[in-house]
Amino acid sequence: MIKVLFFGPVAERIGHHALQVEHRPGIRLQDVRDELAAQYPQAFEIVCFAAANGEHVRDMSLPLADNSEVAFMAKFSGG
Amino acid sequence: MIKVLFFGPVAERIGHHALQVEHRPGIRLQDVRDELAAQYPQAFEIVCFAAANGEHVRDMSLPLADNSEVAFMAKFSGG
Amino acid sequence: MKEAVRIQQEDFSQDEEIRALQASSKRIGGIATFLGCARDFSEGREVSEISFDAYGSMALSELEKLRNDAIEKYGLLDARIVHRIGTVKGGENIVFIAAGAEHRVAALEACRWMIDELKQRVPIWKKEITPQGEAWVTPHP
Amino acid sequence: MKEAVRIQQEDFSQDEEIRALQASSKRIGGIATFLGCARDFSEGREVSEISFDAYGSMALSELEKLRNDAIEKYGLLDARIVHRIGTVKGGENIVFIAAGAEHRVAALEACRWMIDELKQRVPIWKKEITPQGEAWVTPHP
Repeated sequence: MIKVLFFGPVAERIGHHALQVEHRPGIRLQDVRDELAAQYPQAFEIVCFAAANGEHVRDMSLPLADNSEVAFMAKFSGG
Repeated sequence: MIKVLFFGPVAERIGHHALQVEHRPGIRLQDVRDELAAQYPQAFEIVCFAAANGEHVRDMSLPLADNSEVAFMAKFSGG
Repeated sequence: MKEAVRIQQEDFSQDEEIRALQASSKRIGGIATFLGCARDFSEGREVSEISFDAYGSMALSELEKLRNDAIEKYGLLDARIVHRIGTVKGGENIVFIAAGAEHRVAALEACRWMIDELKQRVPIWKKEITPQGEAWVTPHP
Repeated sequence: MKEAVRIQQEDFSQDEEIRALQASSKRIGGIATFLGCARDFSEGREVSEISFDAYGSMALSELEKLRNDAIEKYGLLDARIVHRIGTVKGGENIVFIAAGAEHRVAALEACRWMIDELKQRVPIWKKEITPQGEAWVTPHP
């Protein structure tokens, strides 16, 4: 399983703070994003950043191991 | 009388925090400076700024009224 | 002594943070700080409170990286960052950043760099609660 | 409430100064501060204490002008400046500047401008007292 986290405005649009996506060999961050964006287009409109296992990820072709934790995040507004 | 004030390193070199200079009609800040600089050349080596009645003065030709308070000051080092 | 980088619900004392910073080195000649507060008015709307959501573990590790980067980049003697989460009322404190260096320029520049970077890097989101309703804040570019 | 601009022998509390600043307006979104401290080491010499001389009346009026100029130039909501005189030991506080504005950039820029200008404009002199003797500080250009 891949655990997908949402926060703030994205969580509000999705209606959940976390979802699970089935892991399959070769799955990449972009695949997870595409799958969820199709289900939650309104939430993904405001997604700007992705993280895997607590680290910023810029290259969406990153392969994901089983039990990875990923997050799709809106622009930050802390401070 | 014109009251002349000294502070910090200038006061230390002069040996006083204040001196008096006789007022005479037409006396200018430059006259007071020249007179004292002749008496205390070591102190005036480090004088960078002058003030009259608590205000910075850049134009040394400023005429001084009787009972003026002037100061000849080294570079500031507060803060 | 409290940790130099924290995310917490409760308010903080600037005197306490500054004392902790000063205790780290007697060579500190300048400490620059930035305190972000909840305004009671934003973009023409009254704001009664601000509520924060954060990706807690990532936010903390990003803040720790940010502190280390600032210490290295500006040659700081020490730095501290505290960010509140949960609910903060108008006029209350949100974030505190302090940078201590031998000379003032490094402290002032590092403080400014840290608050600018924090806003870019750290996964925290704020929602403004007004008498007319709630809205997540969209940062300006 | 203490005056917004002061020259005093005794130490000050940053929390108290910040509270006074925050009390002036609930529109303050950012407060930048600078704290100058006595280092126990300067230009390779150990410093046990620093002693200050000031042209008191002129220094105070220059600090008041400086505060007013900063408020006008940067559109601040409030600002405070406290400078100690007399004798300050290594590690102790010397000067505190705080600038409060609606947004952080104005607060940060005003704070930096005020400490830079203070050093140029305000008639205060410091003498470093070391185990080897005393020396008036010559500021670098």
